[in-house]
Amino acid sequence: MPTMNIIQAVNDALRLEMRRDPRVVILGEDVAKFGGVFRATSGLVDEFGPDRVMDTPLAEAGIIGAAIGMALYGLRPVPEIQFADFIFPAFDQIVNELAKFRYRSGGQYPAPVVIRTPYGGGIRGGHYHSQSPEALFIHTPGLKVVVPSDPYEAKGLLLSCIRQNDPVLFLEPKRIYRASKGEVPEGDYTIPLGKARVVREGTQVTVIAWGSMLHTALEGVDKAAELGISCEVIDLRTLMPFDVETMVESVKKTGRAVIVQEAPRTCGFAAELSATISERAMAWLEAPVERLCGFDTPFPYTLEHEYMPNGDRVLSTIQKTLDW
Amino acid sequence: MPTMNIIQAVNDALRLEMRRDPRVVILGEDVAKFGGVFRATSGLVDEFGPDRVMDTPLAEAGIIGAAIGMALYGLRPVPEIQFADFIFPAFDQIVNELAKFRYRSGGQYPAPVVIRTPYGGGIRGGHYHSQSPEALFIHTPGLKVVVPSDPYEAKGLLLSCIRQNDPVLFLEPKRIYRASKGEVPEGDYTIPLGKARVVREGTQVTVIAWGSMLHTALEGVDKAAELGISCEVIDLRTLMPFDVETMVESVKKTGRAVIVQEAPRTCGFAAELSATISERAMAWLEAPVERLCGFDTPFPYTLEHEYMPNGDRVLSTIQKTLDW
Amino acid sequence: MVAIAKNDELKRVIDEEGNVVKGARPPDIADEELRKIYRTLVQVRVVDERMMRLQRQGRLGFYMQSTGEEATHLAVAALRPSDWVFPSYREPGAAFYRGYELEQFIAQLYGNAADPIKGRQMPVHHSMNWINYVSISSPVGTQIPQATGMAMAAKIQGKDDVAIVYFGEGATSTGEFHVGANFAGVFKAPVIFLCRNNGWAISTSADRQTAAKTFASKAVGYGMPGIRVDGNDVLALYQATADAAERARAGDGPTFIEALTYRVHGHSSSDDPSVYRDPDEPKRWQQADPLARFQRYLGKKKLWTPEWEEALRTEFDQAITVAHDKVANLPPPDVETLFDDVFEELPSHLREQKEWLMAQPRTKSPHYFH
Amino acid sequence: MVAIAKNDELKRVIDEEGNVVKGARPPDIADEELRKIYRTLVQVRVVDERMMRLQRQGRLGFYMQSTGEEATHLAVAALRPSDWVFPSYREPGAAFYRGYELEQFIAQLYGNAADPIKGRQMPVHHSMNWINYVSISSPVGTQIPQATGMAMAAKIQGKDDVAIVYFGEGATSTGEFHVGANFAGVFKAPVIFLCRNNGWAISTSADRQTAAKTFASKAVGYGMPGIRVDGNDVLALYQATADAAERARAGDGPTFIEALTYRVHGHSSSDDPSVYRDPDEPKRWQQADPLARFQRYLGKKKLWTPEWEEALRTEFDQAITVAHDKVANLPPPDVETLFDDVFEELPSHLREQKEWLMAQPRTKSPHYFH
Ligand SMILES: Cc1ncc(C[n+]2csc(CCOP(=O)(O)OP(=O)(O)O)c2C)c(N)n1
Ligand SMILES: Cc1ncc(C[n+]2csc(CCOP(=O)(O)OP(=O)(O)O)c2C)c(N)n1
Ligand SMILES: [Mg+2]
Ligand SMILES: [Mg+2]
Repeated sequence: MPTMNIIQAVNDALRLEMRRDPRVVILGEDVAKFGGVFRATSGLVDEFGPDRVMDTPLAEAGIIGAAIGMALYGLRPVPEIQFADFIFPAFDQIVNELAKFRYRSGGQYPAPVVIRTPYGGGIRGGHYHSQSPEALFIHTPGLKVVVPSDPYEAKGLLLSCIRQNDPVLFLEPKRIYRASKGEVPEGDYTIPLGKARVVREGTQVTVIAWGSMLHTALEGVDKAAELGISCEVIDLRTLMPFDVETMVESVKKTGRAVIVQEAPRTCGFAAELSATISERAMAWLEAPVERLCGFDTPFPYTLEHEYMPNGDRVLSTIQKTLDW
Repeated sequence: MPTMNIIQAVNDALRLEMRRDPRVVILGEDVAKFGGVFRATSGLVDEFGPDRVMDTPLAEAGIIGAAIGMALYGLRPVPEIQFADFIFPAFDQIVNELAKFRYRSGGQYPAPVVIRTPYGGGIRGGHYHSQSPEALFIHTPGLKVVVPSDPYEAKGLLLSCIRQNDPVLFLEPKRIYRASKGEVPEGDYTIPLGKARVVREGTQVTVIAWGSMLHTALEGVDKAAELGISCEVIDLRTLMPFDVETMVESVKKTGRAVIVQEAPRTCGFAAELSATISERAMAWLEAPVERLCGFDTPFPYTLEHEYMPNGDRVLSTIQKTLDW
Repeated sequence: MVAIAKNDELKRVIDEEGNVVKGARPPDIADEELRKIYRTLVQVRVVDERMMRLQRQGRLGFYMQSTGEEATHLAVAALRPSDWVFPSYREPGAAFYRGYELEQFIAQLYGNAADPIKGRQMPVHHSMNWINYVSISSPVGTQIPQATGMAMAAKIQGKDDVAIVYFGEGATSTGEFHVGANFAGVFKAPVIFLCRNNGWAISTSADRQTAAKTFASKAVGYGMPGIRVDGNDVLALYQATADAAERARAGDGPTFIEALTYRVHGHSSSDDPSVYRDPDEPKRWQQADPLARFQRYLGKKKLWTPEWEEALRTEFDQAITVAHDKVANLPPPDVETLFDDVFEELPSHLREQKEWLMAQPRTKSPHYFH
Repeated sequence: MVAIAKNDELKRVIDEEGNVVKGARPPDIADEELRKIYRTLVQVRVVDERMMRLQRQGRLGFYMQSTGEEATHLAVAALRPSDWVFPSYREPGAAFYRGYELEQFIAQLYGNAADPIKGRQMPVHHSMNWINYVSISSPVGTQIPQATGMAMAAKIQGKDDVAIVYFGEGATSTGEFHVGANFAGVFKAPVIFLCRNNGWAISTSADRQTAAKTFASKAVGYGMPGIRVDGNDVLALYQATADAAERARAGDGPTFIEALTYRVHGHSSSDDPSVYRDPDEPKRWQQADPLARFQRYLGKKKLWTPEWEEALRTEFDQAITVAHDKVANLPPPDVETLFDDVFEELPSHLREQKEWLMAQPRTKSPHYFH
């Protein structure tokens, strides 16, 4: 099996699916000859031509609006938004149009658009190249939200997304785009949406994360293990619809939960997870569910290392739940 | 004291502040001669002229973008977005620009813009005239979010908003625009931001709501009272920054909490409140915090009465926490 | 800018009296088709009147009339049934022309069990995928880049379908219009931008939307032809649309058509135009009435008679009554359906929410069944 | 569309040799001012080279050069210091001209304790309210409606301040450009739209942004004059800006200026243009170099000598070294400052988060202090 990083795995998934399904097209800023600023679509225009890999004018609302029209007509567009921070000009097209098309038409017009976009901090991008806006889309009925945490996951999840019939926001954790490497099968495989993954089994605390924070969580869990603390680690991977059962079952077993989220704390997805766990596992909880999150400030430039959750903080949060 | 409805109270606040402070200007679609589709700015153009009450082209991004520029220059713009559902074309200007201006400029450029917009369901508006998007803005660092629940609150809170120096989203619950009536002092008074209001004291369950849901909550609480159940009711009124203390103190007293939210459940503001209460009052909780919310579907047209929380459901949710 | 302006650059085929104007040649349309076009114009007029009455009686929650603008709807007559329509809320004639049934139309307004979109949207937000009439959205302008995308897709797939997208002059102020038109120019997408300049966007007059001399002139910025058509002249609209479709199918890209017309009534049933415009303004419109003009033209061609008019109106009146009787008292959609179509399949959180709701006592709509 | 096109409609004052072109008249600018303009052009060139070197050495996280486009920065020379600049990320010359100090400039790039914006943003996202140079944002085009709003505010208050807003040709594709320009037309806002058409938006060439013949032609759609200026001719830019400012102050509203220039280097320090464009293309630019042209012009007027050039470059080189030495090794902003300026006052949730963070062990930046 070849070893790939996440960018290569995404590229591999796109290439594979474009070969398999002529309806799949890519559009976005700088996605053709340049292959995207992170090179995730590198080489695709050479193989599939400019009709299927389209450099667009600089307008995210145009990219998503056009992708919707294409999907209505029967294509399978996979638009790229250059950074998640630049998705907001397309926000209306996403939350008022894409998300509601099937519903508002009484099922007549599904719009299977898979929006790929790099997100998250840790690359010295300041607040316009670092945001983690997942909560905004999870709160929008009609969208699925998927976040891979390594190359194997990236390929298998992306293939699943393109093959199902609902709109998806596919958030790629750019901090680990190249840093996360692993074996990725050649050819076809899919990972089902809506199912979390137990990355590590443990008994005392359930640690829940997604995307690049999974790796941060694991750092903290490793430190905890050195202190003899046994943690179960869950990679949510599909944030909408999310896998309540796997998470709640784990917490019922461990009695404690820590959620690690990079986005600002208030009204983030961790709040939903915390509320859900408390609602469903209160009788099993031996301490309040803890959230370790980004602060409620815009993402900073120089101090990003102080802003983001890290392994030490994961450890101290784990300890806090144990000491409660 | 004159009796007013919420529209009249908003109009009164705007008129008062425009008389007091020549920097206050209004802009939006149909706000001048027409006085806004809900007539909240009625008559203002006659008194203050078209330079201070401006009908704009149909472009929310233009309304907010221009308001930001005006604020940087020293004005106090109070733009109106015709319905909260139409705020999304301006989403980038709000979350990436308005919210971050002070921070990103190191404090050089505050942008005190107060965005007024009617929101929420119950007026047979279907999903494009009914949405409750507060969570999206609460999750955005740098914005304040304020929701009045009656005419007195509307006037006092709006005056506070225009006089402070941070950007505010002022969400007006349009279902009770005319239905909520009450005495409103003539002339000047303000209600401090960031402070919740205990609307009713009680001992067994704390019920938390804002905007039109406060009235729904009270309906349920009245029914509960008939059954001998004593509820404390809190009107949050400022959702960002919200008053943790008042809420948590109440729950410590009652041991139970019900949050009533009109927006879709998943990742809504109720999740944040639930998580916060559990984090801070777990030892006092005798049942999980309950959320009564809108469903995770787009807001429907015909079935809106089945979609929205109502008094009976508030009652049954209160009973559920008591039966736990 | 004034609506219904006399303007040299305004393309016309027939004048107010129904005479072919000097230098113009009527498009080559079979008599039966001419009569079908007129039929549809009358249908819109009659339907609008009846529905507005129902709204005023409190039976419909909301309604929007097209009076004065009906001719713009018939641009679709110059297209193939396989071409796609991206409508705004004010072109029911384009749907009727394509065979949208009155029963379905009325059921949509009631949002009841027979509503093709299951009561999901406000009145006048139709959707009919069986006639390529795309689901209507309230947010102004959002359909514009979508139409461009559909047209790009047709081109990519080597099909010669075109898209026509309808919007008001107010919509040209949105960012969506700009990005949709700009993409269309760049990708030479086979799309026709049909701007109904009816003079008003709710209370805002057209000259507050832009300082451009005409809306058609905006086409320059997108590298496409922009033409200005008398929007009350159905033949001029037909010709302009046919030409645009031909260009589009030939690979020459998009066209912008400004149809100068007039919004005779309020913006919607919720509006009261007397607050913001001269009540005499609509009266001046009378002479421009697209129905009267086309009627005169047809009369001269012996394709119209007062008897036919009478018959037509009676036919529609009765058809409306029949359709209305059939659907108006149907029950609302089943409560269970609230959770359908959010996704293709029901995820577990929605299944739980559905179960919870079904276990609640049913509530009555304060609005249903008056 | 090709950048650096010879085009009849292109406004020029001097040609490549520094001669005044036929029919043109150089604007009336005092010698000292001409030299200040040239100084600033050189400053940008020298600063860009030095900063890029620091970036390549791994000392700066990111940098963006303006080489080839410096003349566009000096449009501000035609304005008053009290006028407002809404920049994009590629006009440092407009700031230097207004007195932005090298120390502050470099501290911003380092995002350290001396950074006027407290390390909040990436390099090149300056903000200097003391010279009316508005905080730079990464999202393309967002500053455009803001500039219009500021200009509307000045007009409302009866002041004669104008706004100039800079953006690339790529930005004209955004919805923000459209709404900002359209508002400006409607409200006759005293704002100058300065579009730097440098041929590229990252890897996307200008002809992929629009099918319009020129970017200047987009002005038609907003009812404002659109002029196309040789963007490498600093005097032409000066004159166009002065004219636009005069119109604006006279109440005649906005102007759109397309400045045709060229992006000589990559988009930013993260870019590698060899992937997407002919490596010979930048060479063809040499003859159009705005510095060389203006230098020749000044030479003919005896306002420039090789010695002065030498002295200037040495002066800036040394000034950069001095400024760099002074600020490059300053510590990062205090961790506490992370929570300042979200709001005017620190609300309780941020106070708690701050207290929590201060109680954590300090972490080291993987990037700070190489
Ligand atoms: C994005 C957005 N903003 C505001 C509205 C409220 N609104 C509905 S229709 C309308 C006016 C539209 O005018 P125009 O485009 O000229 O179409 P017309 O109604 O004249 O057919 C407005 C402002 C909306 N629906 N969407
Ligand atoms: C809304 C948005 N989308 C995408 C980007 C990524 N991006 C940064 S600069 C740029 C190209 C800008 O080109 P242009 O406007 O011509 O300015 P130039 O860089 O040539 O000066 C792009 C696509 C962004 N910053 N903002
Ligand atoms: Mg109109
Ligand atoms: Mg450029």
